[in-house]
Amino acid sequence: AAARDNVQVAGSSTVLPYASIVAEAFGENFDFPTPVVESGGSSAGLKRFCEGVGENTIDIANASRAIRDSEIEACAANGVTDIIEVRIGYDGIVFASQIDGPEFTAFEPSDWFNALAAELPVDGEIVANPNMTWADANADLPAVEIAAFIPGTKHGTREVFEEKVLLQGCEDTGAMEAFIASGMSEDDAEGACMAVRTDGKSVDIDGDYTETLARIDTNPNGLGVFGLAFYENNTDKLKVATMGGVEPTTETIASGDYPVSRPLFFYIKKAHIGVIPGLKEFAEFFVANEIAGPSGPLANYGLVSDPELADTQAKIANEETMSGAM
Amino acid sequence: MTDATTQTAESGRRTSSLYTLDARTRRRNAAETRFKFYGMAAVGVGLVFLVILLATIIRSGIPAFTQTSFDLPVVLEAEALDPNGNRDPADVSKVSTFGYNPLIDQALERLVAEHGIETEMSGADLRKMVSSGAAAQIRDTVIADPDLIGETVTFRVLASSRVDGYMKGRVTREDLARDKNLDAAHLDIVDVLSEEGGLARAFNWAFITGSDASESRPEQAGIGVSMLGSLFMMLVVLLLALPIGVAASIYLEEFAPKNRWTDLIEVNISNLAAVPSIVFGILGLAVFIQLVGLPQSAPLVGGLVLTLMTLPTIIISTRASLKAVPPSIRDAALGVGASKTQAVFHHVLPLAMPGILTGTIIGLAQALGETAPLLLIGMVGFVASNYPEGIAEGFLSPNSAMPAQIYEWAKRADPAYYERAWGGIIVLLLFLMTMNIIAIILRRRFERRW
Amino acid sequence: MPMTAQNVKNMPQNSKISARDVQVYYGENHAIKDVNVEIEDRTVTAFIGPSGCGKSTFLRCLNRMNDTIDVCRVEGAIELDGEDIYNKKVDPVQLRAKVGMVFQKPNPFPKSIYDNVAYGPKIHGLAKNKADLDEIVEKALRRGAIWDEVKDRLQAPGTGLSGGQQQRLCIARAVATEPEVLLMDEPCSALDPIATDQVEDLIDELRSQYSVVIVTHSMQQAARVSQKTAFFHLGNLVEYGETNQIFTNPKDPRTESYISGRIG
Amino acid sequence: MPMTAQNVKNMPQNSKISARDVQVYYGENHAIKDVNVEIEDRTVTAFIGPSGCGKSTFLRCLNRMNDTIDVCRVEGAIELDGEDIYNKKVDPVQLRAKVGMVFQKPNPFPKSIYDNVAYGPKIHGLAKNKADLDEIVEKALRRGAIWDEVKDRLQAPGTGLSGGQQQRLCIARAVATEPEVLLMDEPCSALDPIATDQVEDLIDELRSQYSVVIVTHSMQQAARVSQKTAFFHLGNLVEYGETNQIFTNPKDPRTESYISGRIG
Amino acid sequence: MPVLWIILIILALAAVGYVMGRQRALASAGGDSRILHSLPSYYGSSVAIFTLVFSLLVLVGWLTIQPIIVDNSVAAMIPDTAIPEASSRSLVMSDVRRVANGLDLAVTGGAISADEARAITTDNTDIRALLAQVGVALGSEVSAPVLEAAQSYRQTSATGQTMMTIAVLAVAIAGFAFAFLRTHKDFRARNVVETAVRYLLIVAASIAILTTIGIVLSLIFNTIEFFQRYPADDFFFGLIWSPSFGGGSQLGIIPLLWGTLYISFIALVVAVPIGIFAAVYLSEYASSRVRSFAKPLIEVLAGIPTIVYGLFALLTVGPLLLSVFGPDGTGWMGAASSVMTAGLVMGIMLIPFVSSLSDDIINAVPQSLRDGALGLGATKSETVKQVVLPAALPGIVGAILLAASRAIGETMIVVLGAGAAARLSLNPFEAMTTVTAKIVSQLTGDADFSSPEALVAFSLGMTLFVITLALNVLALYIVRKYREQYE
Ligand SMILES: Nc1ncnc2c1ncn2[C@@H]1O[C@H](COP(=O)(O)OP(=O)(O)OP(=O)(O)O)[C@@H](O)[C@H]1O
Ligand SMILES: Nc1ncnc2c1ncn2[C@@H]1O[C@H](COP(=O)(O)OP(=O)(O)OP(=O)(O)O)[C@@H](O)[C@H]1O
Ligand SMILES: [Mg+2]
Ligand SMILES: [Mg+2]
Repeated sequence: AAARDNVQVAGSSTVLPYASIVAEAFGENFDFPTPVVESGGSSAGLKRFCEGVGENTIDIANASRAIRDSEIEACAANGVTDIIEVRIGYDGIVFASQIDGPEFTAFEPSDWFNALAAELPVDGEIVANPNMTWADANADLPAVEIAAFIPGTKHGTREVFEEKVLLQGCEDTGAMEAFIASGMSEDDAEGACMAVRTDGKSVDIDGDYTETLARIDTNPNGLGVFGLAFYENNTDKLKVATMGGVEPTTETIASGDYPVSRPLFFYIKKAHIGVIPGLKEFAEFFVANEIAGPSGPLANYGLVSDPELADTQAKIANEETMSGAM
Repeated sequence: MTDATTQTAESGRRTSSLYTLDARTRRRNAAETRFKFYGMAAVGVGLVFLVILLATIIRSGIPAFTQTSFDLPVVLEAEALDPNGNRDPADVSKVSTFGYNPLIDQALERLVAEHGIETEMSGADLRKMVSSGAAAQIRDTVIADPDLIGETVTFRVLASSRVDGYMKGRVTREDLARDKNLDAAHLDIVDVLSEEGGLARAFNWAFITGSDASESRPEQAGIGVSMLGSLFMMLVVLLLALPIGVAASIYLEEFAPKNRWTDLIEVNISNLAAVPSIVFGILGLAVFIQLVGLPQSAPLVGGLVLTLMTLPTIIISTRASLKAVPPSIRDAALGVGASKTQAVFHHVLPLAMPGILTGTIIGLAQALGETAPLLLIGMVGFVASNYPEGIAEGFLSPNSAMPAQIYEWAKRADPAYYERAWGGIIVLLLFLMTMNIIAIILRRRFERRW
Repeated sequence: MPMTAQNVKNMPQNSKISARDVQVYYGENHAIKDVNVEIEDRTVTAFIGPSGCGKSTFLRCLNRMNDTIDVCRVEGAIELDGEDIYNKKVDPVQLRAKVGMVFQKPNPFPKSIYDNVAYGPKIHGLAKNKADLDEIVEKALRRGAIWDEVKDRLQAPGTGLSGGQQQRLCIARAVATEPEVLLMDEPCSALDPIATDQVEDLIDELRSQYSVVIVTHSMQQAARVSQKTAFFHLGNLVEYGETNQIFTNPKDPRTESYISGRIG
Repeated sequence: MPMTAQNVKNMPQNSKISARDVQVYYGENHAIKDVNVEIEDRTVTAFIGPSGCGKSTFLRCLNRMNDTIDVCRVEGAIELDGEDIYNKKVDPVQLRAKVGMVFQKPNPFPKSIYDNVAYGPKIHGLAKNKADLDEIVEKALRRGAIWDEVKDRLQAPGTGLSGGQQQRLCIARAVATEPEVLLMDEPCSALDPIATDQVEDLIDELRSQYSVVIVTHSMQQAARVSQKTAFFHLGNLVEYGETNQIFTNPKDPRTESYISGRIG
Repeated sequence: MPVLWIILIILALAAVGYVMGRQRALASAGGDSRILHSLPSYYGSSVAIFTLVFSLLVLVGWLTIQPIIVDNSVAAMIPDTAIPEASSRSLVMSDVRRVANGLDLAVTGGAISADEARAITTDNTDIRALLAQVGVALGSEVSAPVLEAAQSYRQTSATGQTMMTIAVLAVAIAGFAFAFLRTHKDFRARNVVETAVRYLLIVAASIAILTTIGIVLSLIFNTIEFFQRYPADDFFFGLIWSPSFGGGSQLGIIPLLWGTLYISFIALVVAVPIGIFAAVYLSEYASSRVRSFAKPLIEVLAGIPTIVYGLFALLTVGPLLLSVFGPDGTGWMGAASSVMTAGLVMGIMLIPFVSSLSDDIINAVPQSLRDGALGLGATKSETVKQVVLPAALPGIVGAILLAASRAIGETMIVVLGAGAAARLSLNPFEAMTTVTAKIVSQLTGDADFSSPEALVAFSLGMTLFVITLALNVLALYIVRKYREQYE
């Protein structure tokens, strides 16, 4: 087998756009070949990442969530012990409706919970969600049929949506306590908070944001969940909803005013540094200020840049591995 | 038969004229007409859907074939590009693409001023009109010829996707109201430039020949390199799947003893056809990359995976058409002393050819359009590399494939990519038709009734 | 004396089928030339002539089976009971129901023996019920002189029969639909003398009601079963007349040569 | 007197093919029962018998064409020049090159007439060059008594010929490979008397070097061309002997009945 | 000697063998090909085969084994101290290989001479720079042990290469000689060649088996792992499919299977009649001109990427159905994605699978059968329905099976057209999803890769595999039962 001379990256399709922007610029500015960035999901990326060390395994795994302990264990079992975790920034998650559709300017997480939960406590009793319009959930909202297009359970975004919106809303409305009061354990109550109704008011999207967009295009009342970058590229078709009164922008998200966002990561196999040409250079380039900084191309594209970028840069320079893996 | 019945039968017949249809025949003819009509309708339905689909594809994809660009005179300032002043390529290349942006900004400011447009925008703002690939384009030119430094060179740089969209009518001023990528003010400049020259929309060869670009610059993305990827994969598929498929079918249909074992193989093959294509990707990853150690993202591996996926299609159709060859043909050949092999290769196979070719056409079409298995062997994503140098590189160096490229584009956020995805589908279909044309002609050659 | 349209007109008016100036071409190949003939009702007409002279071709014209051959082109007029069978108004299906055919090469369907025979009666609605159909099938198989051989294996495929059995099966299949005219292309070619006898008896029996046209290479057979004989040669109808007369006193020298075994 | 393995042994030692206790089954159907026969070299042997009695089946055993029928099972021993043809070591291909066959149903390849005939010689390497091959083809077609009819259309498809022409084409195809034994299953069934004559002449000619087995339904033909005759009935070989003797003085009553036209 | 050269040499040898074998055979027959057992070309081919087959086998074997041996022997040389922490021997080896390759390149590129390459050390040369010159990028500076290993790697490889050349050529020549000497007029060359051909055919046929084994093996381990984490009962008999990241997912396969069968069924209900009618029309009624353009055009339907069909379902068919069956119409349909939407669109995609292949098979039914039926006074449609189609049945069933398989394996149309909801319902206007769609989505999702939610993809694949196997057995049985063999 001939020696591999390009950096091989795989993983989350949310990170893919950023990684590809960096890879492209890296290819243009360095003598190393352009890294190959595959999509395929965080799960598949990390799985291949953890398959072992060696040339026929990938060097970097992109992930839209932090690596799990069980994955770190699996990695270690295959000899991938030293992993450098790099947080590249944050991905804002926004809610948007058709440009010609109703305006949603008063969302709170509780509204989402009231609109989408499978079951709600009503007058102390747990009943199947009776809300048919957004106004039912919150009188300040337009009285249009609930038609939410939320990411399917395969998406990392769904997890964030469940935790930061539904669960939050559940706690805010006091439903959580009601659930516990009705005799559920805490875990079950959490599960109930995050259970989404299945009567067609909420539709899971297993595809990507383009699919959500297409569905909203054909449904005037539709409300979809998007990544900030996707929304910013489609402002001509989408109207963004505020959350807690804050409109999502890179700034509001970076400042933490807009609550729904998640960090994006990539993971470097330390053992490959020094063996795969350009690996370390690529990683350093990725988080360099001119790339990942607030005015770099990544931020331009919609990444919420990480305020602690300098730490990350230092981490790569020193090849600091994750403490958990040691 | 009694006399009575004959009589009636006979007299009944005598009166019936050929010119008038009796009730039963009329009924049967009506059934016949209906049947024929169903047939026509079926073909019609197929063709109508084809037309609808093609119309949709072409309507959405055609804009991808033109592209707007600026003619931008750039002053290649020596201080910025070659601080040491020795024109050494090694030194020149130390200036990264970011270093070129100011030059573009200045050039744009000058351009705007030349056309007498008043604007409050800074150079960096103006730069939103041109592709972010412009810097790389200029840098590449400079590194290739450092002596240009210090001169003013006119570059044809791509317009950004929004400007391009505006020229194509996809983007309107209202659309830009909330868009942070471009403002209506930019469009005023574009209007003037396109009237007075300096901005032109031309056929987009780069789309057909180019390689993928990152999400931030759809205007630069092309399908050329991935077309090569597909080409190399199809070569592998054709060179392996067709002979292996035909050979396997011949063995099973003509030579293999008919027993449980061959039944097992037969069922197995039909079953392979039902295996979801992504499972072949899992297999390919495990066998070709992890076990054999072939490189990732390589068209060779893609081709091998697609071969395995296409095999059942070819085998099933080949077997069906081998079966349809009348045994008397085999008897005839064996009777003059041909061996079984000769009988098969000389007589049966040519007669089965139409079916084999159909299987190949359909199998290749399927293989050409398949993305899922490529996902797992690393051919989907951002695999924008350069053109492979030479045949071996073509098989082994990382590349994408047309459907994977299209699939990726269709997912990307910038609407300009959506247009490219459809454009890519047009190219894919043209590629498919070119690929199939030989098979179709051959098939017509072999078609005969006996 | 060649047969022309003129003297055909003068023939007896008991005619079932009359062909006038029929020409058949296979692409460039002119296979049937100017054939005029009147085939009489309740008569057995034999077509004789050397191999390749156009007997089958002409026979296939009579029920428009040539329609299925792409390259084949038929000109001239053929009338059945005074009606032009090539007329647009004529439905070949109805025609073929009236004019049945036994092909030169036995072509049983890849179905059971029973289904082979039952096929025609079924599509023409000749049987009211299953019992009726069974009866029709048995009768046809008996007439085809094959009942005894196949009565125990009616459900076995017709393609698994011996050559001669297949031929008789095809005869049975054709008579099962009770056509008014039966065209038989060498129906006894694969039959042993006894079976041949039985088929000839069948033909004789059919003659009482129908008209039968038979192609045969056996002069004896032609002489035995037919009342009229037509002699074809190189696509021409050389001579047509009473079988007796043709065999004993042929008018055309070519006929004589053929009958006496001198031209082929 | 039934033929047993015993008295076969006592037959003249000029035998080309000898069959002993041959049984053939089509699935359950016992089609050939205990057949013992010695086919002599440089002799024409005729197989006669009523339709469906197993003539074709037995014939197909002699060059192992039955191998191609899945349901068909052959038992017993058949020897060609003293070698068991069903022996594992025997290559059926080589056997079939030696023992040629004309099938009952003409089955030309869907290729040109020329290619039909040239195919055998080509695969057996009988021609050194094109001219040689042309000559072989012409000779074969002449022997098949079809040359005159097809010489102008050698490139036309063999399937576009008339029934009798196809039959002769198949004969020509078989003789073109110059087999040592030629098995002909009713080769003249679709032929007119003159063509039949020519084929019979061919058979006679072949006899000087080869041995020929011919299945026929025509007693006259059997009497004319064959030296030996075997009479099959219901799968049994009833009687086998000099043609003369069989036709004039049959030993078995069944033979007599068949010849005189009483059983079928 | 480079492998390409070796191959060319044995190919040339084979070509020579072909000619010589042929001549020798002819000579032994005194130039008369008729005396030969087989055609002269078979003698030639048999020599060529003997020359090629075994030498190629040796070559392939050697090429697979040599790197392993060389790697092992060189790897053994590397001192443990030279292996950086957290790295592995295999990674160091890839560095070694890279350096060795680079040196080779440098030598062939003329940057250094062969002797220099052998003498080179880390002290006297900047190897990273040297190799960068010839286009081989290294990840880091080369350490002395690595260079040493690389040197020895080159050395051993070169020796191996030489030995291989000798061995392969020796085998080729031996094969050549063996076959050549055997060549004689009585030699059964055809049988030899045909045996070789037959083995080739068997190898081809066994690839299908190997693929199956491969698939089973690549699924089985993860499937087992899945069942260790998730109860098999719940998987096979569970009526609810609702994975979630946080664990506590319900992963019942039944709704997915139901969706698969339902959608495939509707797709086949669309594709099979249309396909067969189209095939019948094209082969029995259409003029050859119509046929010659209609057939390839319909085949284009099979080549349109499924994402287009998906979008077509999502944007066109779904809303269209909704306007008829939705709240404004009959009220059966709640949203545009439904089993019906996906089924219809998938059916369209499958038309050519049924039509084209059936058309070929129908065309292959001998004309004499049609004549037989027409001669009895059957209409064309009766002929087709009762004689031609039954005779073509095995092929048509094959085509339908192919279409069904494709329907089962399709994802894009399902995801976009049928929605992602796993549901057990009889209403075809509700959203459902299929096993395959879920395999893809769980495999490409963001879940923890060692969680049941991700592993379930493998057991879904495995289960689907077993189920389709059963369906295929059934299909085979049915075809056997109703098959009509013509002639
Ligand atoms: N392929 C087959 N499958 C099953 N049975 C068969 C097959 N071929 C022939 N038979 C049966 O075997 C018996 C002998 O058939 P065979 O073809 O040998 O007769 P034959 O003597 O040649 O008759 P004919 O003179 O009609 O050609 C018949 O009963 C026939 O039905
Ligand atoms: N399908 C065809 N295509 C082209 N030519 C044909 C076709 N069928 C027959 N012919 C030619 O037409 C002529 C007459 O053929 P036809 O079949 O009518 O002869 P026939 O009198 O029936 O002969 P036979 O007694 O041999 O069956 C022959 O020259 C034959 O070659
Ligand atoms: Mg004829
Ligand atoms: Mg027979």
